[in-house]
Amino acid sequence: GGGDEEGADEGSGNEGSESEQQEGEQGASGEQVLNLAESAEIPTMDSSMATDTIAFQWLGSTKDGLYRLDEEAQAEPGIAKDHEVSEDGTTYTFNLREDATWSNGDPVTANDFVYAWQRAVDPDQGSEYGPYMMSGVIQNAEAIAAGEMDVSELGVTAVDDYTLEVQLEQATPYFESLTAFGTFLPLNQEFVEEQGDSYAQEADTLLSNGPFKFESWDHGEGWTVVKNEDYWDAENVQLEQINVNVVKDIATGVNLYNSGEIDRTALSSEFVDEYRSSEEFQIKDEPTLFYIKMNQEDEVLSNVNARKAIQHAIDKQSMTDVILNNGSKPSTGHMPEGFVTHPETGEGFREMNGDLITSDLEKAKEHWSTAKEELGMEEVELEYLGGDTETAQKIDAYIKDQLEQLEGLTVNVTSVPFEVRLERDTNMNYQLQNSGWGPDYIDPNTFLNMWLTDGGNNHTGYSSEEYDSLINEANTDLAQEPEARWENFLEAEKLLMDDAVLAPLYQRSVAQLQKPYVNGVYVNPMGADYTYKYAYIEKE
Amino acid sequence: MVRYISERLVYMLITLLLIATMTFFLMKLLPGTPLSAADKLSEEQQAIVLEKYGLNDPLPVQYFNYIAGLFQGDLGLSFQFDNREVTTILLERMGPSMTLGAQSLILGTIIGMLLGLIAAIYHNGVVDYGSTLIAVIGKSIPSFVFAGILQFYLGVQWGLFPVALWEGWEYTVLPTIALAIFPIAIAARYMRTEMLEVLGSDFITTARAKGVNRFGVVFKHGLRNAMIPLVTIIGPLAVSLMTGTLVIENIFSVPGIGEQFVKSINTNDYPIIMGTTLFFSFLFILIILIIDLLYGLIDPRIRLTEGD
Amino acid sequence: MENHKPSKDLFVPVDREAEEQHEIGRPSLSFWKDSMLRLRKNKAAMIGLVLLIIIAFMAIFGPYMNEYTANEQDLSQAKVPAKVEGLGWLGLDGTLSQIEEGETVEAAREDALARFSNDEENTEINVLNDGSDGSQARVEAIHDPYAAKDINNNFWFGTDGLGRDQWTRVWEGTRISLYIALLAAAIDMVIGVAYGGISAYYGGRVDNYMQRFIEIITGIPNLVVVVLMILIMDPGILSITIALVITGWIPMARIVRGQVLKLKNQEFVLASQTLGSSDGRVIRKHLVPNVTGLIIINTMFTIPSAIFFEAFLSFIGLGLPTPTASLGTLIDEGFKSLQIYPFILFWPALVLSALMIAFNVLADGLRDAFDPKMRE
Amino acid sequence: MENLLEVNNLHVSFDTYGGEVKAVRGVDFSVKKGETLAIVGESGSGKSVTTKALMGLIPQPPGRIKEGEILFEGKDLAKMKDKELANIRGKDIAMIFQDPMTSLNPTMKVGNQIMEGLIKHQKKSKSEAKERALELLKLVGIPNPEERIKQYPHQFSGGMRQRVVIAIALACNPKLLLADEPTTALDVTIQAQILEVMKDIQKEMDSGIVFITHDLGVVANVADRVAVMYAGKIVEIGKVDDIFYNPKHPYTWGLLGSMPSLESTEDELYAIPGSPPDLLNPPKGDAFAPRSDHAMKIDFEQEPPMFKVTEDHYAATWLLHEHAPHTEPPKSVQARMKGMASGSSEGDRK
Amino acid sequence: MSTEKLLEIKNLKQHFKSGRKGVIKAVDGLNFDIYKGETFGLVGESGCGKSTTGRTIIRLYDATEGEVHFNGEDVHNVKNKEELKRFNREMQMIFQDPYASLNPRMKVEDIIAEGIDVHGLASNDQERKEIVVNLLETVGLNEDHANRYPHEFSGGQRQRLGIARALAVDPSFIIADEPISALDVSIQAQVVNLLKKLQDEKGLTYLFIAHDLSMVKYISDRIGVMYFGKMVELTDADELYKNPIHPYTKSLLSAIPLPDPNYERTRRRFNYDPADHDQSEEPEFREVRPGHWVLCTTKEMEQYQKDYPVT
Ligand SMILES: Nc1ncnc2c1ncn2[C@@H]1O[C@H](COP(=O)(O)OP(=O)(O)OP(=O)(O)O)[C@@H](O)[C@H]1O
Ligand SMILES: Nc1ncnc2c1ncn2[C@@H]1O[C@H](COP(=O)(O)OP(=O)(O)OP(=O)(O)O)[C@@H](O)[C@H]1O
Ligand SMILES: [Mg+2]
Ligand SMILES: [Mg+2]
Repeated sequence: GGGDEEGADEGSGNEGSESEQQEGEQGASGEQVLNLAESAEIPTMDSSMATDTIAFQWLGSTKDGLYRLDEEAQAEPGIAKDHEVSEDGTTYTFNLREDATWSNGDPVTANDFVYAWQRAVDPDQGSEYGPYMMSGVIQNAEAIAAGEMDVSELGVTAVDDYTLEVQLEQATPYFESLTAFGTFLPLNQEFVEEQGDSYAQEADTLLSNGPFKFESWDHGEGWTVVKNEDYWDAENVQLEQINVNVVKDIATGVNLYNSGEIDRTALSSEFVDEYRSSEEFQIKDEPTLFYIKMNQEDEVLSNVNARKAIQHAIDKQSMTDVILNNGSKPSTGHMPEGFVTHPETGEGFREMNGDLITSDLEKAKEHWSTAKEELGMEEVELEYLGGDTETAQKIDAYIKDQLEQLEGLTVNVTSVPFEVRLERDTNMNYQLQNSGWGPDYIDPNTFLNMWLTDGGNNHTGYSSEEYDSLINEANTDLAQEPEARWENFLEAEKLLMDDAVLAPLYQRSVAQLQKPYVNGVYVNPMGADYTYKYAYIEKE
Repeated sequence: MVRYISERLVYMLITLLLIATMTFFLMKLLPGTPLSAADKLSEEQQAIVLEKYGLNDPLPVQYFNYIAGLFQGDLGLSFQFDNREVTTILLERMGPSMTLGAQSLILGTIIGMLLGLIAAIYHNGVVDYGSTLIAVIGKSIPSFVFAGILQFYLGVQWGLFPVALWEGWEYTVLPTIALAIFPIAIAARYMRTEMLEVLGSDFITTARAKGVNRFGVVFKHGLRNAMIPLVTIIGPLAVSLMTGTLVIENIFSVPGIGEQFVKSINTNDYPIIMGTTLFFSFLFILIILIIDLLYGLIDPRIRLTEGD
Repeated sequence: MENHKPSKDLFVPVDREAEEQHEIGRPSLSFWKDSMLRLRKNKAAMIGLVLLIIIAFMAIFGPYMNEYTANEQDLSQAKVPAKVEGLGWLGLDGTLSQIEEGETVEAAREDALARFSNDEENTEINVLNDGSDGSQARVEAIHDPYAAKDINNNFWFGTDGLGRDQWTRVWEGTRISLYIALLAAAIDMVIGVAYGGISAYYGGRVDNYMQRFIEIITGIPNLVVVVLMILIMDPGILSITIALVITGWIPMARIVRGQVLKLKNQEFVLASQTLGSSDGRVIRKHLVPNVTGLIIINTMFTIPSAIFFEAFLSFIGLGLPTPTASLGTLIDEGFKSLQIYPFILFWPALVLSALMIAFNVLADGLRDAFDPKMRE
Repeated sequence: MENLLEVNNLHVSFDTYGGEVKAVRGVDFSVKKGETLAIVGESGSGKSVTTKALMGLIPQPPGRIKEGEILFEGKDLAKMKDKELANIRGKDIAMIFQDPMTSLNPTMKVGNQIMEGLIKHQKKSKSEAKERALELLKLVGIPNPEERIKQYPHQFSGGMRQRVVIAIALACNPKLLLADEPTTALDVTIQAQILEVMKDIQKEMDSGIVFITHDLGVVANVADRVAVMYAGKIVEIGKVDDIFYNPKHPYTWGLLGSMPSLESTEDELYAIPGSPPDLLNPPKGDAFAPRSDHAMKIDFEQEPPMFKVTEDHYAATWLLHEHAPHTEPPKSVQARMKGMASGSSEGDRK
Repeated sequence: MSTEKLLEIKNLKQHFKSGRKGVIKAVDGLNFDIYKGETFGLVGESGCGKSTTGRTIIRLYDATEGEVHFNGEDVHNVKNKEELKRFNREMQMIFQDPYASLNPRMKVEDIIAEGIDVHGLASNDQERKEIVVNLLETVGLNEDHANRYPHEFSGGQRQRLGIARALAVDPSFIIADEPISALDVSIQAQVVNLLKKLQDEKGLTYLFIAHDLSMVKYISDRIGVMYFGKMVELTDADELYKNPIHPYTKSLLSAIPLPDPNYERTRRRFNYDPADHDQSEEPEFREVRPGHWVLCTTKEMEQYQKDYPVT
């Protein structure tokens, strides 16, 4: 996940079925066939190039990395049996299993990882996630990505076929969970190079080493994966086949679900009303946060009271209950609920830090009048940059209305496509901005490090020495001391809220319908949304 | 004839080139980057990635490269679908759109023409008002509303046809009907007006004076003449049906080109936007050419080799 | 042969007055009056006109007819259907109903209740078929969201997902849609008439180049042009209007050109030229008045297409930015809940359809009225 | 000889926005085999409507035959259904229209247009019909019929098109030919050719012809008898010589007087003043009275009956009434009557 | 009729482009003069270039080649706007189609006053109205008609309006392009009489274009016969009818039906075949007899002179 866009929720997980024929053969007889729908075509099956959830979903279903995430989002062995970490936490040595093979029969070796990771940071490859995920983590990744060093200098070496050694820039406590991420999946060098430009373009130009393998891929229409019999853990895979169709419209998804063509579909808030009391209704929580970014280089928003007013002015409960109506929760800080827990006590981050920002119109108004005084303004006009999706527009209309409860404030909403918003964000060409973020690995750092003075995603003009030192300390000196590190993060979040860098809105959930006979699907907080490896169908 | 067509083709090429140029520069005005994870990357990193796509070159160089590519039939590589050739994507997506477009065009014009014919024959009668009403309604109700209703009733409630998806001929039924409404309305209107006009013309009186009966008058003498103006609007209609179907494509989950186009716009996938634009334009010009040739078939007065 | 015996004194010659010979019996009618007379006799067109006037009136005054404003939200009043005092019999009683079938009455009742969040208090259950005849049991649940949400006032068109008054929003949306459409049509008209007129009047090479230009422009499908324009400009009423105009003027230019080409060789134009009239005079006095009818007709057809196109743009997410209401954005919003809260879609769709029908029949009527060929 | 066609008291009206247009208001005439009856009269006087009514080709609505019978070989066409009429049209009665440019279907090959009637009425096979079509084209003087039969109307010149129209009309050897201004749109030279073709054919087939025109020269050329129409009525009818050399109705005088003869002197032409009456509200009495130099009081009160001049010469004008003052035709007409009746003045022309 | 030349036309050519390469030689080298106060008739079959000749003279078209001298000045060389306007006042045109020649959206008053407006001939509305009423009366209509629209008039009345419009600028020369062809026989005489009356009263000169030869003969002093863009014969009206020389003229005359049954019964028609001409040289327009011009070769001229009937 990452820069998230509200509205991506519209249907990320609609499901569809394969042709009638197959249904006759398998679906109806209660065989292990899962029919799903996705809201968009798979953009790429090249793990170096993948950037979005759908790609990571199906990379994750067809490939095993060093580790994968288990039901509790903890790393479980994939290609790696186990690993050792050096004293200083900068050298990881992974022991790979020897029974893993590619679907063409080649063994999966340490070199496959070396090749894949090097490829991901190779500027000639043009990967976006490679440099992002590896820079500052794996040794020399940053320099290589910038074209200043040869790829062979990357801190990853195949000691032998089944031993992989990774050299980190510094101790990275969450590195283990990173290895489950799509960008770190292995690539069969020989095959990839043989396919050249057509690698991963079609079902037959890609290889699988995971629970499923591609059987067919009709671009734009859908694809089918079937159980990979050569998978090292094939005995634990029960599903025979997953049919996926591209379904863009929520109503269509619901109609398909009701006519039995797909086994799961996402619901928009309108449909939730209709299906809320259904047994098939479920809410999938996600650790994705939405919040308002405030540009501190702006005259008005440089005033901390103005920002605080905005933080408190919005009735978030009504927003999640009525507009989103999909189980999303108001967020009160900058760490999702149920995402990370204290390394010792297991207590949740959110619970420990409590509700930092609550809806409180009175407080907001107080801050606002102070702000107006300080600024010497009576009338304030702010531009609010929002997304152009249906949900985003509704939310934005609501927020406009809510913020305008602050006397003298006029909010003008500009709805722009995601790409445009990103560009204006980068150029800090905005005043208020509706933004979202999902984790890239399971560690508080993924939410907090972006507000560093030079954080790649800060773009708010926020710069606090105190904050910077808290985060930097956590990632260097305290990297090996989980508890102290945890404290730093708690501190940092409070500071972030106190400095009113952003106004939290909500933590997203997805409402969906899922047929009762679908079992064993794990929901992941990062990377692939679902794990189907252990899924099975159980019809009466 | 051959000369005429080849002249037209040359002209078409020039037009396409101009269109390519225009869209190319328009594209450069679009805000945003084509990168899908731009928020993750520092500016330097973005620059490196853009380098790979040649987007850091000076504009004239980019333009020259693009046009040069065009002449080799190379529309470039897509950004959102890494490494996939625009040409391949267009070819894949064209199929369903064309199928739906063609089906609905044929269905729509035939039904519409029949409606219009009946209305013209029973001028000012109940049938006339009825068919005019259908035509007006067809023009007035947004196709997506109609599509939603079709899907819900014919698909979900009564189970007559597949609700959505694209897996066989029966899957084309609902979207085709939804799309056909507009051509039905248009064709019916045109047919009625033209037929009435033709029926009032002298040669129809001549035919009747020969003893040709009503049926013969309408079908043997009237139809072909009344169709001439209809042919003119079929061109743009065909193009809009084959390209502008994205709403229907979305609702029925059809992997078509219209939907792809809007997606590309949302992701700043320049090569696909340009490729699609060019392709649409090509289609448009080609259809116009075909229509002009058709004209010659329907109306013998138009000789393509004569005059200009 | 008849056998008349008329009296003899009738056989005296009468003097004719020279004047009499050139008398015209019927009252003088200008072209416009004549056309308007014809239009008035066209029932469908008159209905269209009345409908249009009503809609226009409502677009102007509708939003002020109740105390709500278009953007005022109250989430606690969201998604209630229309309720009008005294019009309950029309279905405007502010209730929702759901019919469910089930194996038993109880099962059906449960399903039906579930639809309304099991709010038994405000839901009335009618058993339509208790299933005793062996068929499925059918139960109708009638839910009163006004009671459930403790709303005391009435919303004439109900409320939307943010609890905004649909009545106000629909008429405001109508106003904006009409505004966009009229503006686009007006600009189309100005550009189209000027372009087509100049192209045809000056003819020759000028015409040739201008026509080639049109061909190229039309070569790009207008969806593409419009979408690109909207992306390049900031979204808003003006940019949508401009986007509509970018290709919208072409049909007008074509029509005017065709007409002017025909007219400029008409003898009355030649006559004016032989009298030494300047080009300007010829255009003003002879060409423009004679294409006016066509221009009006074409404009009448442009307006509904523009309204439609705006709706379409909203539907594909390129419409007006939130929270501005236009018929397009309202329909787009409503469409999402078509299956659950059809009333949110119903009102804007109804107004849009009525508007489209009104414009179309009126335009048809005008065409018949102006077209001398249709004169009977 | 027996009448091929007899029209009695024919009334045709059109219902328009403005009211009822009484286009034909009681017309009687007859046509015999081999005879040509010319109908003249000014524009709008109801000539075309009369002929269309004969064929049942009045557009309905707005038109309708209000009254009267049309006896063709004894059968009343006015009472026939469209289906029955369709069997007579083109077979027994054929029609030639005014405008050769518009009366052929532009999208149908000329040959097919000729063959259509043959296949329908004479149940000919395609090849037989084609034979006959070729014959017909030759008959009307179109060179190269084998080529021409495959062409479309736009490939023909105006004169040739009119010949095709005639060929279509003649295809089934009709007993009665209705020609509605068949040469008005043509050049004099071509007109002359067409008239010759028509006369030749009439001689051959012995058909009756109703020939509508407002060109008195053409009338003089083709007609055996002439009917003069004014405002929906026949105001004078008689043998061609009667009409030209002994006209009785002031309208006929006006018509004749307004044509300069090649000899005519410098004096003014006789012009009928004013303009035709509005058929929406036809005037009371004699419709021509308001424009007549010889109008009498009675003309404005009572409609004149048909007065008999000779056995086959009738005129509807009160001037023929015994009480009427003696009235001479205008000078220019008299001169013409005299000059022409003698037949001498043209002697020296080549 | 004087012998003063009002109009001299020298080698007038008007070619139209047709399609990419085709050229229609609508008028192809005309030479003739029109004298002050006369009526010059121009006849010929449809499409032979009569209207084009008229329109080129009045500068509706720019001549491809040749000169048109009006009162000694070359009309087609005037570039100055004021000069042009002067010509526009001197030379006027009456059109063929009474329905197409009046702007249906204008009131009669404005139609007739157009020339007055363009040339600023009236100082105020009152005067303008007076002139219009005067003109209406001149053409036999009355004041009431001024506020009506053209569609309320019959063909003959419309043609009168057209004449009134032309008269408004007080021209000395009027080109009448088939002014009566579209009219009813009974109305034709009205218009012809009116034209003659105006000529007498105002000393107008007419170029009268028609294909109805009997009318042309009646109204014209001299007549030119055109065939395919060329003048084939030109002479006095009577002379032309009595002694037509060019075979095309003969054929044309022989084809005219006359309203005289006796004559019609005996009339014989001649066919004209251009191929019968002497092909040995380019024909030229020659004066076969004094005042009688024919397009012929030298050989033909001799022949024509020999055949000319001695009177
Ligand atoms: N379809 C119609 N609707 C209304 N009025 C009609 C219709 N057809 C003919 N008329 C009227 O009937 C009258 C007679 O028309 P008709 O065509 O018979 O005249 P005509 O003598 O043939 O004239 P022309 O010489 O111009 O052909 C006219 O006043 C005309 O306006
Ligand atoms: N503006 C034009 N462009 C091209 N060709 C033209 C134009 N005007 C006239 N012609 C052609 O020039 C030729 C002469 O036309 P013109 O109108 O002068 O003939 P006309 O003798 O007046 O015929 P009619 O008796 O039918 O009025 C015709 O072949 C015509 O098609
Ligand atoms: Mg007629
Ligand atoms: Mg002409």
